[in-house]
Amino acid sequence: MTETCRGLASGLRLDPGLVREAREDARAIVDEVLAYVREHTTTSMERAALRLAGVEEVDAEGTPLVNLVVDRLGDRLGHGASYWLFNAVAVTGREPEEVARAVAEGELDLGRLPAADPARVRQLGTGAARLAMEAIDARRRERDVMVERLGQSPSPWLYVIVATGNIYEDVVQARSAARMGADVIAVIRSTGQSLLDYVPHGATTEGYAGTYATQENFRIMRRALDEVSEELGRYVRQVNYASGLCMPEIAAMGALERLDMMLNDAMYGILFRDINPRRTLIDQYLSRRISARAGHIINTGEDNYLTTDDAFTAAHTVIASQFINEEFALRAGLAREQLGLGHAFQMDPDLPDGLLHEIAQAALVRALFPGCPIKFMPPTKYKTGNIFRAHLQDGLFNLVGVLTGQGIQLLGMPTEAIHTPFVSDRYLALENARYVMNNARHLGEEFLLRPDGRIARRAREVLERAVAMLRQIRDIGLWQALEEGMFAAVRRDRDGGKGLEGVVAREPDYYNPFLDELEGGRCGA
Amino acid sequence: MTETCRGLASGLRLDPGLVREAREDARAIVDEVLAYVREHTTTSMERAALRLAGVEEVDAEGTPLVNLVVDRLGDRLGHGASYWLFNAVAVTGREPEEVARAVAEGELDLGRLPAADPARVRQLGTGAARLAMEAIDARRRERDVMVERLGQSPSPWLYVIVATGNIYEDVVQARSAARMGADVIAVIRSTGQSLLDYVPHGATTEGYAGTYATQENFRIMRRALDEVSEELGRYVRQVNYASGLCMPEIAAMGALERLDMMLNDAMYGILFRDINPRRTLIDQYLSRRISARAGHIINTGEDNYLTTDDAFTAAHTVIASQFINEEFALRAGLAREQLGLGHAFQMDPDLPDGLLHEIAQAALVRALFPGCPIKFMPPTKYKTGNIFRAHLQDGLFNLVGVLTGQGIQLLGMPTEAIHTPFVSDRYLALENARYVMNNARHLGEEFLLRPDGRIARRAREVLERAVAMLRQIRDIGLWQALEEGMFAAVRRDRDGGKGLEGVVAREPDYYNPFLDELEGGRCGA
Amino acid sequence: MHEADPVVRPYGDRRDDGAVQVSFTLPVRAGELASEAARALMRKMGLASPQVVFSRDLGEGLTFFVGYGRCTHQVDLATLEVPRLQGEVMDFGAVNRFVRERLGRKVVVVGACTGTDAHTLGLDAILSMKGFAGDYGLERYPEFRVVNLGSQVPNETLVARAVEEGADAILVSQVVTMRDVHLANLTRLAELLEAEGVRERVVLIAGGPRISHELAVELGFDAGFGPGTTPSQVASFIVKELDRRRVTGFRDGR
Amino acid sequence: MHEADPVVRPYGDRRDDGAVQVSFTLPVRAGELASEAARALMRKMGLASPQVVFSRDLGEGLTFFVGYGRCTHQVDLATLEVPRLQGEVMDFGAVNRFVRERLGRKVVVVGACTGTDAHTLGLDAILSMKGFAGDYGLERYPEFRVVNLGSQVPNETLVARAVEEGADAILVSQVVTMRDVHLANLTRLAELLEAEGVRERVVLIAGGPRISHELAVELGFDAGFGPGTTPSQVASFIVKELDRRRVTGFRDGR
Ligand code: B12
Ligand code: B12
Ligand SMILES: Cc1ncc(COP(=O)(O)O)c(C=O)c1O
Ligand SMILES: Cc1ncc(COP(=O)(O)O)c(C=O)c1O
Repeated sequence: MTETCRGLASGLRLDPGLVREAREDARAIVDEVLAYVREHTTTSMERAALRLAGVEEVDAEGTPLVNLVVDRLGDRLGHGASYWLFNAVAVTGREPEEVARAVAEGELDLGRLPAADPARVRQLGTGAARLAMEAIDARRRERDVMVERLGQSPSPWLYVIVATGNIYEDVVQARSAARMGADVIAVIRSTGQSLLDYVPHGATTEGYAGTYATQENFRIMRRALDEVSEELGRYVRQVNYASGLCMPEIAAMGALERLDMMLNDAMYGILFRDINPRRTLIDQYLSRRISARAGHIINTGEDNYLTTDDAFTAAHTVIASQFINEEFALRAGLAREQLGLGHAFQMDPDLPDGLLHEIAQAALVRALFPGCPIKFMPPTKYKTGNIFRAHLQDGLFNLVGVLTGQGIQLLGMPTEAIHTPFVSDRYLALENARYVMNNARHLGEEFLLRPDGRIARRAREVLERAVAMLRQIRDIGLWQALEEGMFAAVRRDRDGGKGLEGVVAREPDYYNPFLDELEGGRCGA
Repeated sequence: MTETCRGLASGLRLDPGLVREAREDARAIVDEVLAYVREHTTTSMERAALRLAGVEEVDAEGTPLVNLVVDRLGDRLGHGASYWLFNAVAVTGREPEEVARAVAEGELDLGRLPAADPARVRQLGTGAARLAMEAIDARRRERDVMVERLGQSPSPWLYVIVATGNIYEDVVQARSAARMGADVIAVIRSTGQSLLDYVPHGATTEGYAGTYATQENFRIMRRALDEVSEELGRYVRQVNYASGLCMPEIAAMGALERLDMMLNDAMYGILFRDINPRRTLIDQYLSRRISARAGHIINTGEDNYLTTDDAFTAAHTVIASQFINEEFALRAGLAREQLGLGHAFQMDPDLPDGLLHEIAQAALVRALFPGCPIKFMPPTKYKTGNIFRAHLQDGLFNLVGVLTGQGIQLLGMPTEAIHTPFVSDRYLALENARYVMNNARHLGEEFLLRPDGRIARRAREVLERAVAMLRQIRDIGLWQALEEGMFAAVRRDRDGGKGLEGVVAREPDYYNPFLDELEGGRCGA
Repeated sequence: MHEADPVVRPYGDRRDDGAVQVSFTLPVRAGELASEAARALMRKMGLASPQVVFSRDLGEGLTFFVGYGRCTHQVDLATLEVPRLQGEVMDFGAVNRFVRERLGRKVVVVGACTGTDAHTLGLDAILSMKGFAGDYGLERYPEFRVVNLGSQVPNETLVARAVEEGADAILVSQVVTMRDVHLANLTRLAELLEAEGVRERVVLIAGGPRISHELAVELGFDAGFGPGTTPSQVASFIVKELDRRRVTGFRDGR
Repeated sequence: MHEADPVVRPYGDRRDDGAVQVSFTLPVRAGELASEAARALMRKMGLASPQVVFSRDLGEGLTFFVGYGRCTHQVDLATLEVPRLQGEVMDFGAVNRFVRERLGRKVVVVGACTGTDAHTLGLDAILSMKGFAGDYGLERYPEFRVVNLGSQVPNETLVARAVEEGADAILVSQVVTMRDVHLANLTRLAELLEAEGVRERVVLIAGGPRISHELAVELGFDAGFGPGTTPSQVASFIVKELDRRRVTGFRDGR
């Protein structure tokens, strides 16, 4: 991979000054947002803290206890749910989950309890946070050991989705996919889950075009993939989605259940789910802190821009956004090896020399973010019900993936325009990728790009436009950029969208021992 | 195309000394064969002469008059059927076709007629030959005018086969294909025709996995393609097969009916139809003389070697054979622009870096034969009933075709392993080619090959082995090489196979005004 | 071709050869039994000489098949009922003229992607300024007022808003169809409008890649628009339907 | 999976969802009528909720369709009869030992690609030294004598030669199947052997990519071998069949 990207990338002749400028602008843009983030919390951030404290259950109606506790706290949330929880633990001597259940049953009112000795509360909080960290660290070590013992595929890793809506059927499909060569299995979420302001509970069998992300579902799939990993002698990775109104909670669940990757984009929820920008930008920070600790590879969502905007004319918006996502990620403590920055193969198949443009973009992303795995998304927008041509589009996509040395290849499906994948579609997709990549494994090492060619010129032009865009965003700020529709051709008001009511200013005595542990004193600096 | 091949080919760093050596060896090999050819004729060569003299009909049983005449001549054939024919014309004053019919009906015995004034016979023969040349030249001009007026596609031309067995159904499929983008339509012959020692007559509707090559079928298809060419404003080419026991006759028919390409290989009939080597090597010479005059592009059949032998280990046999076919062709008066030398994309799809080897071979062929259109044949051998993967194999094939600047791309079919193409298979194949080639049109200009890379090294190695093989053939002679199974892993004895009985030594007074006109004094020199 | 003979059969490489390709997965491990099961299924589908040309074990006791056979069924075109939407599509200029001349007031349309569906591109293609395939969207029509509620709109919200805006037409997009969620969702909307007593007052339209006019009508809609729909087709339908109702007195007016 | 329930239906992304993909061409110009015809045909095939997901006019009044539907048919595995060739395949060593110990003489086989078929690779895979997929061909078996007549052999020639060589087994390859030419050809061979009175004296075997054991038996052959056949499978069958005939006295011997 390194040789490959050196090969093609060196021919691009990118201006290092421009790249430096891009990173400086991204830093300034993110600085402004993080200043805001540091002064606020959200309902989901607090619920995540409670989850890390061990509160996982639901009440009789199926409402998660963490939601009930946070809702009851109302105005008091600005002090941090952890403060109220550990105060109650200190006062009642009960475990966090018992406290939460008592609150849910109306038996306990956290705000009315006497204030315990602050040092005692902090001691309990810190103790719980350290336990949580240990649990996360243990899962991370578990992964390291398994990978070491079983090994893993060379990149690009083959990533497929399962989306039956039924976790047990998902397991069948995931095992079949793994046997046919999949390295990474993502369980797509049911439509609508990202707008739920709580995380559903238990094993679920009734999602639409996806399966609910629940902690129990995570466990069921983890167990199945571990079994099949052992059987195959190759570690098979599990993915879920930390976007939507519950970003930090799902990241926490993913950390506790040893998921390996999380979809996690700083702006996806804003742009594609119309979630309030403030809410999302606060939530993404904690969720990434958790993923950083858990050793998740995060996948960003710039690929989605090209479903609403045009891949040729909006190519630079992907690059600009990647610089921003990168900066947000680094500031949340993620290492470069954890950054699966997303982009996609979405040029109009009728575009003359479209493949050259795809290669230009893929090589550019590879060149700009060395050390990051990079997640390459397949053609979807221009797929039709012509499953034969669709299979071919995926073939060229796979070729570009291996040619340019992408890290994670999300496989396209011949039936993309028709339905969520059948088990046989996944077989065809995996066969496609294995065939093309095996056949072209070292192709990237064979060629030198002509520095004056169409590919190199296109890549340089896209970079220039991305840098100009970042400069502009730096001037007006990210909030304003979102309002002006600079990403994905979608406009989002900083005070519009869903979930703003969940944003709460932190009080001066805001207490969150989990965040403290995760930040280790380096608060997004 | 030129730019492209210069691009990739220059990186191959071929040794010009080796290439020169290859051509010298090919010349020596062909010299020996042509010395033999010049001393012999064949039944089919004589029948072709009669056809050029205007004898096209059949008797009541459907036996072509040319066969009846030649058969009746028996031993006398060594003087040339033309001598006997024009002697009869001189004596009886009848037209050639009437003479032939009279012979067929037993009414006339050519050998028993009085000998007319030799000058008169020659005058009649030369006159008839000149008329034939004019007819051929007129068809050639017709083509030139249509191409000039209607235009044609840039290379690679998209070439598809029709093979319904019924010429009228073939027409439907050919027109459909032309509308969907085909540049070249080949009507595949029925199984078995190549071993018939006569050419069937009239419109036919009952072939198996192909349609009989008859002069009437040629006309029917020509008319249909001319119509659709006018409609589309693009000249659509017609192809048939001049292999088998009737090579020169079919070439003559193709010349008279304005076919644009003829499959015509010096050795295909020997290797793949077990036709006697002497017979084939004589027949190919006249057939090529005719195609040279008619402006046919000939397509050689080295691609077939890779169906019986392995594409990786036998790659050099293709190159060696191309040098021989080239030399035979040039010596028969064909121009380089008429040489569609054949090769194929037939590596095992499971071969790691197989695509690199395909590129190496395709670039090598392009580099060795500049100015020749080059016909690239699709994967067939490793196709299975998995029509989805098959479509993808064709996609990579199309990519290599456009990347390396091939001239004529015979499109693969998703159902290659199942049946001769359905009308919808042809649609998918054409869509595949148009999509891939449009998307990658200028890809070949973007890259410089690394001279120390796998592709360049492989190409040089194949060339070295081809040159070594030619050297060996030069030493032992082509007859012996065929006996040792040096091509396609098939052994053929110079005195074995079908059709040897049709080989006749030319008498010192051998007379063939058609050959004379075609050679214009340059007899294979 | 069918002008001659209204009875048609599949055509592979020759008229009426019946050639059909199928692929499917069966819950049987690959092998002779599985292939025979595949052939048996093809026979039940009416495919004579069924051939399994490819099979692949997918693990988990599942096998994928590709097959070909000769279909013994035929279709008589003369017996088919094809519900057609309308005769003629007017262009941008003609639609606006039609509204000015025959309706004499602005047409109000309210659109939404309902339920949990967040695929807005299809609806935007019809409603947004930019439109689709070079054809302007309804927002650009001077004689239309467009309210685009965007994605994941509950049916209740849509109905309330339509009433509030005095909508002449409601445009619903449904793209996610897994487990027929779109059918349930569209049916619910029609019922809700009925219950609110406003069904008759609006032109009710559904659209999406798996929506056909036939299906929409079956679900109680006035029209359905599938893949490749252009805004002017939709605009033409709306204004003609409004005119028809005006003339026939179908709609009680406001 | 079927151990539990012998009745199976297609599986798309869930047990028994019946998902089937089809493609075919109809002689109708593309349009609503054509798509409805395609759906009607799919309904006749027993596909519920038929969807045309793609259609393309191919010119000449033909339209290509890709469709999906939910198959309403099911197959009961318990009712399927799968003609099986034999229990167990012996390897090279075992076959030769078997011949030496139980037959006590060399086995003579004559093979050919008959009619106009020139596809020799399949037959060569079985007969030649090299064999197929790492499995030696019959020529390499010390206890076999192989006469390979190659391509385009008339049935008459094959029969004459088999008699002349005193063949124990005749091996015919048929690859070209267009218009069922292979069926006609194989049937003719069986009849010819019958007419010559030698049918009982030989083990008669057909092979090729579209040949199944079932089909071969139907045509009057003793066995048929399809794609992926290895030489040792064929050798095992021949020697066991010869032994069976010896024991049961089926073959009159020479
Ligand atoms: C773009 C896209 C997205 C974008 C949507 C962006 C946006 N703002 O719309 C993003 C990336 C966000 C997305 C997300 C998801 N998607 Co999506 N997506 C697509 C994709 C690639 C293209 C759809 C599209 O926009 N087509 C272009 C438009 C213009 O075409 P159209 O919708 O057919 O519209 C035309 C006509 O149908 C008609 N029309 C449409 N609506 C209306 C309405 C009216 C009133 C009228 C008159 C006409 C009309 O006119 C339009 C113009 O001609 C398809 C795959 C494909 N190639 O089709 C999958 C697809 C639709 N998505 C799918 C799924 C499952 C999802 C997710 C649910 C996955 C998940 N679990 O996370 C998510 C969540 C979305 C949600 N909650 O609904 C599935 C649906 C499967 C099914 N049949 O149920 C598909 C088919 C992909 C797949 N094979 O899995 N998706
Ligand atoms: C190689 C090949 C050729 C070569 C043949 C070289 C040779 N010496 O054999 C050449 C290039 C010469 C050729 C020519 C033609 N071919 Co061809 N060819 C193929 C190809 C690509 C592969 C076939 C093959 O060799 N497979 C490898 C062998 C090992 O597999 P197999 O035959 O299945 O054999 C195995 C089993 O079936 C079994 N088996 C086979 N025979 C026997 C016999 C016995 C006794 C036993 C026990 C077992 C057995 O064991 C074998 C090992 O497992 C196929 C397409 C494809 N991918 O399948 C087309 C294909 C077979 N050819 C086809 C056609 C039409 C032709 C032509 C007639 C075209 C034409 N009109 O010019 C010509 C003429 C040939 C003729 N007169 O028969 C069609 C047949 C269509 C049909 N179903 O009717 C095919 C399917 C291509 C297509 N889609 O059009 N062909
Ligand atoms: C970053 C990111 N998050 C989430 C999703 C999935 O959507 P949802 O959050 O609605 O489940 C996507 C889309 O593929 C994505 O790219
Ligand atoms: C040169 C050449 N001639 C002829 C043929 C066709 O075979 P036949 O001559 O048997 O029709 C081929 C095969 O594709 C070929 O390559």
